[in-house]
Amino acid sequence: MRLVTAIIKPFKLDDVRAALETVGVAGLTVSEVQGFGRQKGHTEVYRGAEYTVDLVPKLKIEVLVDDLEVDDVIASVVKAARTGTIGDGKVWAVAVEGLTRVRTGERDRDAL
Amino acid sequence: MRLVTAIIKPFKLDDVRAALETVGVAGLTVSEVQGFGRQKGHTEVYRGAEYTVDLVPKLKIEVLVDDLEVDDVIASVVKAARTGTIGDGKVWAVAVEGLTRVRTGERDRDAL
Amino acid sequence: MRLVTAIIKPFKLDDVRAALETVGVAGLTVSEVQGFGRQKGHTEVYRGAEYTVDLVPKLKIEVLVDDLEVDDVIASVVKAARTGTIGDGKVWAVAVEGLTRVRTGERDRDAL
Amino acid sequence: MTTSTLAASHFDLTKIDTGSTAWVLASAALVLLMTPGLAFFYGGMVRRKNVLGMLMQNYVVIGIVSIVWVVLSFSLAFGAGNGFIGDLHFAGLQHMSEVIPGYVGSAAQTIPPMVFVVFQLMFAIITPALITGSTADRWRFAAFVPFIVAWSILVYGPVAHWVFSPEGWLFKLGALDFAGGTVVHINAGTAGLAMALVLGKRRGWPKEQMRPHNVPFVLLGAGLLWFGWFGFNAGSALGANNLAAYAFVNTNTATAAALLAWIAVEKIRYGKPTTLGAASGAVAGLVAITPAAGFVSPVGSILIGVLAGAICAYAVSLKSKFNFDDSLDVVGVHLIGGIVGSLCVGLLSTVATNSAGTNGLFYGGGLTLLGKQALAVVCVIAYSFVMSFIIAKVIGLFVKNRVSEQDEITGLDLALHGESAYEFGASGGVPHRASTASTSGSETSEVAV
Amino acid sequence: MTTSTLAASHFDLTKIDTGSTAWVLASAALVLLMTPGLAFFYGGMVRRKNVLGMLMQNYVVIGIVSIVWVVLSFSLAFGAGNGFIGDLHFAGLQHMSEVIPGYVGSAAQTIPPMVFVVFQLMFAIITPALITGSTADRWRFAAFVPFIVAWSILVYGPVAHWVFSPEGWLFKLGALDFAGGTVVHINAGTAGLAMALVLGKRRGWPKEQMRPHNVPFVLLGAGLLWFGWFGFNAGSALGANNLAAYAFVNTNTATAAALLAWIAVEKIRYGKPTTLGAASGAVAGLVAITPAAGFVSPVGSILIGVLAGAICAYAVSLKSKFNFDDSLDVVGVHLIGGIVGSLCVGLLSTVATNSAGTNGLFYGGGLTLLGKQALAVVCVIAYSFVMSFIIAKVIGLFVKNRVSEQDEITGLDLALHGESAYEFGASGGVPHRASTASTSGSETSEVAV
Amino acid sequence: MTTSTLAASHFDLTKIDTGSTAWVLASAALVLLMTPGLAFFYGGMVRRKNVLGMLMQNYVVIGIVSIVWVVLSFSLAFGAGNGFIGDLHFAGLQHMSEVIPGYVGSAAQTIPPMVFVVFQLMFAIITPALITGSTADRWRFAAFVPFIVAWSILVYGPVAHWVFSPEGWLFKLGALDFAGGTVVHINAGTAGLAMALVLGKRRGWPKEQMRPHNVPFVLLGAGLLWFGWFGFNAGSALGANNLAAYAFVNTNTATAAALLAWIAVEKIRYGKPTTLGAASGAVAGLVAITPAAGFVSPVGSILIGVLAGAICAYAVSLKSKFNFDDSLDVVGVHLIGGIVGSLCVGLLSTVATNSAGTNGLFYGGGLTLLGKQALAVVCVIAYSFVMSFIIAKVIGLFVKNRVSEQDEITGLDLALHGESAYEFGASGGVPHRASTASTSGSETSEVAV
Ligand SMILES: Nc1ncnc2c1ncn2[C@@H]1O[C@H](COP(=O)(O)OP(=O)(O)O)[C@@H](O)[C@H]1O
Ligand SMILES: Nc1ncnc2c1ncn2[C@@H]1O[C@H](COP(=O)(O)OP(=O)(O)O)[C@@H](O)[C@H]1O
Ligand SMILES: Nc1ncnc2c1ncn2[C@@H]1O[C@H](COP(=O)(O)OP(=O)(O)O)[C@@H](O)[C@H]1O
Repeated sequence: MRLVTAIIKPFKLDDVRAALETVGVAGLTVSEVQGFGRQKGHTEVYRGAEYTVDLVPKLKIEVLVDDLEVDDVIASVVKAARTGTIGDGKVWAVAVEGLTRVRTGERDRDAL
Repeated sequence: MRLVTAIIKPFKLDDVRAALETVGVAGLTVSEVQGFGRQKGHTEVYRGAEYTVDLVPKLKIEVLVDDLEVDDVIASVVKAARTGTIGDGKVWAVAVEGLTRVRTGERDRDAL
Repeated sequence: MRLVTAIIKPFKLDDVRAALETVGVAGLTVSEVQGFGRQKGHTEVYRGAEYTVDLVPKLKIEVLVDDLEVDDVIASVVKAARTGTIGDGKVWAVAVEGLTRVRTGERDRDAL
Repeated sequence: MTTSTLAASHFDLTKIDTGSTAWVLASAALVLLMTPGLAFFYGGMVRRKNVLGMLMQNYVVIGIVSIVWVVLSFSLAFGAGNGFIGDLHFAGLQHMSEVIPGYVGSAAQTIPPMVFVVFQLMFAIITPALITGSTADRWRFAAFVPFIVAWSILVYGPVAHWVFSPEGWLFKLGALDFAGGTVVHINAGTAGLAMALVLGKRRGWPKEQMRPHNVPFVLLGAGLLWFGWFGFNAGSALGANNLAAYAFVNTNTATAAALLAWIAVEKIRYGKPTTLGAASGAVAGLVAITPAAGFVSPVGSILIGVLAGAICAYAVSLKSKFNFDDSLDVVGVHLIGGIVGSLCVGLLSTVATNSAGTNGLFYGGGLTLLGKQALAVVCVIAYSFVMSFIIAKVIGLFVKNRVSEQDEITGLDLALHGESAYEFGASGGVPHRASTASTSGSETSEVAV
Repeated sequence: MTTSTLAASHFDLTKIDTGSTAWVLASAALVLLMTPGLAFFYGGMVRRKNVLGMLMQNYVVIGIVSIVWVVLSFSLAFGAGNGFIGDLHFAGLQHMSEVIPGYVGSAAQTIPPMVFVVFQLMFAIITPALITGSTADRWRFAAFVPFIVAWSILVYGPVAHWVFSPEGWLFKLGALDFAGGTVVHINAGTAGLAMALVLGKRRGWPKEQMRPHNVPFVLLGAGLLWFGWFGFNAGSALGANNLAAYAFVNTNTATAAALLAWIAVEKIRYGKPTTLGAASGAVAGLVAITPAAGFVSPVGSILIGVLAGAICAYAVSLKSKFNFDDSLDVVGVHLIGGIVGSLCVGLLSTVATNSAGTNGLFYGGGLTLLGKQALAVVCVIAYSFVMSFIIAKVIGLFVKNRVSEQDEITGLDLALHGESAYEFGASGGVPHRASTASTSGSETSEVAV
Repeated sequence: MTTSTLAASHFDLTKIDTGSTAWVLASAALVLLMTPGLAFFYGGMVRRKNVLGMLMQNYVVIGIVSIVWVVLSFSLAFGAGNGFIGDLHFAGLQHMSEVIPGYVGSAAQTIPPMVFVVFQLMFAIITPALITGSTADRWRFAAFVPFIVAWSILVYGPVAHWVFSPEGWLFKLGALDFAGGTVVHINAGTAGLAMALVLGKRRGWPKEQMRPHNVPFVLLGAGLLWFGWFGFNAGSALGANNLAAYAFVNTNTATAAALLAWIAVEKIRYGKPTTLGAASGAVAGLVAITPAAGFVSPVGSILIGVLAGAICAYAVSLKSKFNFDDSLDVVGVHLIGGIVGSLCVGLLSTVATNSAGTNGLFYGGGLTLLGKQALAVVCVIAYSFVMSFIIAKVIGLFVKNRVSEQDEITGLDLALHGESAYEFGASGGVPHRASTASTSGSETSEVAV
């Protein structure tokens, strides 16, 4: 099994979810993160005091998939999350062992 | 070393922590995530406008463990987190290298 | 490629970021987590009712790096995040496949 | 002259005092604001998932009682009737051109009867609203609504008649309650106790400590309550006069003393004074001075404040000892604080402040007044407890009083009202797909690209 | 005697009634508070990224109108002039020692003219502030500011003159508007409709449902509005008298009835009464009773409240049907509610409440009054819509009325004002490096080590 | 007649004006609300971890000063005594049936002395509360409490006597301060400066920019301050009369002008007008008009507002230049704004507004008044700075004035009060195990399963 992780722009969540459904992914887990990279942050001013926020809000999407599906999943996420502007994010996969569904104890593929 | 990750129902946190203590796990890291899967979300209505929230609040628990303990840990988490209803979540493990305790620089097992 | 993950004390973020820049790391992803371990939490009292918070706020930093840089990165994070007091946190690495930059589709090293 | 002739006598509007009218109108507005204030005082203390449930109950109380009052309960409270309950002469606010029974001679009102109606209405509103603190997080809305209707008619109306109306038996007896120590606070505190027992404990209490989700809201509510309470107490002088001034000063002084006393107790018991404690102490002081504001001296009000603050700071621990879930301490603050204040009137009342009053024990009045105060306290507690209990049980025959376990876990906001209070997240929240949402990101953007 | 001689007649300050002066001063303060209340009522309903934009617009309206009023628009509204607009006699608040034109004989004011100026100012402030609800999340601040200036002068001033000034043509015609059903609510509601059309829909609406980010703020705002509205309506009696008392009672009763009616409709339509619905119903009731508060009986006010609550609860769905983005339902609540109230005056007005009024249809007054009310409604809608539209279009020639798509995605707070409303995160927020920050952790600590 | 005989003369309660009494009572309530308003104005500006510490200080100030005032400092401020300090004649509010010294002849009060006591109390409360802005996030509570007690007695009492009491030397000299430009704002602003120096900079300032954690709270506070300030300034007329009306209008006008001026400066300097700037400008205007409200014309008040808004918008940058951590700009807004207003009285005061006043420079009064105003400003600054500094240093001998570095990192809420302000998280928060919690999930559920 593989865990595909994607860092995306928050407003792209629905597109990515839709794309994943089309490649048959049943579930995913989302978390709010903040990213630092090429994309600039912004500046705020409070009573004349400048305040630079260089971390940019992003969403992290984690998807457990069968090894065979990894490439499709990565490809579809990349496609769906792309805006072509700096800060679109990254996608990668990690090898996973012993995946278990808590409710049933099913393992691996059956746990999806 | 392995990193065991579990997605669970938030109110199960204490049960899981207790279970982990019994199998000798000293520490863990928790983050708030939102999950999408078989479990339904809910609907809200504001001045007649329907609003569907299909992401469900979950907690993600990460536990660094020695390779030998992986199975026990997964098993105990599964047991503790189970309610038997849809949405109980997933547990899996990933291989970890170079684990270091920041405070002391101790590595691997000693870093736990 | 490797994904280096660090759990650190929140106020150490800037130090760690600065340290990573010196070893040429271009980007990173931060998330707010809560940790449980040797470090004690705190107690609050509301109208006489004691309330123990044993989870401690931490930040999780994730950095994608080239395999060759893993040790340097871990070392510099450990150095920068250290206060020498309990609760400084952990650092570890995980093997990553198929890293892709969403914007361009570049893979692996080029995706950084 | 007989009640009936009184009730019949025409009120001469040309004789009204516009200054007093202005002050009581302003006071009525101030007291109205207390209920939203209370909603935030309570709402900040509950868990995040129940804050709207709490706000809803309080705002709906304003809605319900405002209607019940003009239609029926004002007349029950201030109509002539007998010593126990008023008649229906003023039902639907008919005959408002007449003098309100008993306000004659030196007690004659200098404000239009309609001003008195609306000022008293605000008391009728906040009293049942106070109950919502002891029942937090578990009262079914469908049972709450009929309870408030019934309670306003069957409990508030009669008790207000006994104590506030010159026709009431406790009033005639000479028990003193300047602004509602018995009618409002003891009455609501007792009903809160009854309802806490009827509903049972919150799921998880006391093992699971339920921390206030928004302490600043608690302080905001306390601030609005303090502000509004000047209308409550000083407005009860029913005029812009020296008595109102004393009531105003006493209200503020007792509140301040209680705030300091409560945090002093915390400092001693737990090592740290808390913000929640300061807010709680202030409210305890406001409660205790309510029956006394227009009868005691400023120095007396300091004493009442210190007693109320210190005693209530300890009283909030009773629920753990006796194991009943008075969730937000309506008993500890309003019932106990109301008793402290009502009895202190028996000790500290002085004609130097209010010539229409009586001297208490410390002013050479002997034990008579104290005895009457005690009697009033006991009677109101007994009546309120029994009636509240019966009303809830009767309603329980038709609808469940308590929410389902599932709804309690989910939280009242979502389970009963289909809403969630806040959309907060580290990055402004994960954008949710709307029921009708397209899958075009551009239409669901929540955060800057 | 002619207007001019009136305008010239000296106001005798020795004849003022201090009680009435006290009440109207207090009322002016209460009405001022309504605009911050409105800011929170609206601010809680928008998305988190736009809350400051909403608060900013409302507070800036207070700033702008306060200046415009004393400099110019008070005189346009209450100067003698002709039936359609006042003159510049009082511009810059000159000649304030004179009687305000038309307030003579039985209508003579018993408060200093300056008190009337500031009381009326508060109405001039909240009216354009109400518009900001329909235009939420997309009105460019640089276009908003000139719009408010122009609208206060060209729309509010004249309409207030028509209806409120004894010199105004609708006033002289006999159309009744006690506290601003047409001048304030229909006027603002119509302008809100015009602006919603000029600006177009929020990006994503209606596909993306935009959930209130802070419902407790909505309730806080509603509470402050309810409180302040007593000044608005009861203060409009311009005295501390029985009429003020009736206006006060009617205001509260109608509001309560509307709150209950709205959540009843929700219960029926959606199965759950909501907190937002309770707040919305209360405001709908306040709106509808505004023109009627000093003309109807308490029973009549219940009727108006029920109608307003129920009708507006349905009216907020109109925007989806007709597909215009009246974001926070200014049309559904203020325009519709204002119409309901203004027409109900024609039905329920009774001289028993206000001898200076006229009997409506249900009190034997026939259709005359109803006709005048309808005429006033139509004229104000027509004038306000056309003028608002023109003003916005003219401004549009110089600056864009709507923010850029990018700014709308980013949110007004950051895009227009360079601020973010909250610093909230699970662990108190990720500490941000300040522009001038050193890299020493000890200097950027945000959370306990 | 001599002061003593004055002090001895009986106040005839039958001669009170009920309208004026109503207005000053209402004003006292309004001014009380200002301190909670200030608590939120400040509390929203601090970091999340310190909000309760800020609220606590402000609410505790209400508690402390309310007691100190009735026991001692009212008498020091308004007792006859000499030109520098009052006597103890009124300590514990004895002799309140007497005329308050100096209020005789045309200055005779028409309200009960007790009303004056409580109205003035509210000023004594907010003044030290203002200091908490400059000392945010680092003042130890154990040192704060004694400081407030001492400061109320040793600084506020005397300065109020000099300026407000007809027996005070500055009053007799003819320096004009309608509602507290010197007594309240310059006094508090200077003390704030002294305390900022005594305590030193917040850890990390200025390298680490500390962003307001809840800007809506800042706006809420500003709204409550604006509302309450009508009582502050218009109430200072001590009557419901034309002077009160002018003070009311001037207060609102200056505030509006200052709001606009501040955001205009921001627009010019930074390109964007901010919500925080709008709130800050409003407060700057309220501060500056305070000494002038009852002496200038509405046009004059616009001028004062524009000056105050623009000057203070620049003044808040002083702290960076001179490198002192006046955390929330008490110096920049209250000290500077107070000076602007007090000196403007010397320029713009006109007997046309207040016959009891004096003409300023622009009204042909020459430089005399301006000189007196300047003298008052200088004396209050000097006295307040020196005394505040000494008091803090003396307290420092017994307890540390500043929290430990660890406590500062942790935040005042947790470190000093053992509380945290909010329980917010993306998913409603990670459920915490209570000290007594069982391990049964069912008892620690926080979120729906
Ligand atoms: N080396 C890295 N390790 C982990 N996350 C990274 C790394 N580089 C970038 N990211 C994440 O990807 C996001 C986008 O990266 P950025 O460099 O801004 O734009 P792009 O992906 O278009 O090159 C960042 O905000 C951060 O969350
Ligand atoms: N393929 C997946 N990848 C990542 N997380 C998943 C995946 N499927 C489910 N999850 C996580 O597990 C949670 C529970 O899954 P769900 O399908 O709702 O119930 P169950 O685990 O009982 O089948 C989801 O809310 C989500 O957080
Ligand atoms: N076994 C573990 N698995 C995952 N995270 C851990 C583990 N042990 C500790 N942590 C994380 O590291 C943080 C610091 O650990 P702690 O034991 O408190 O101090 P130290 O790292 O100095 O030993 C914890 O708060 C938690 O977030």
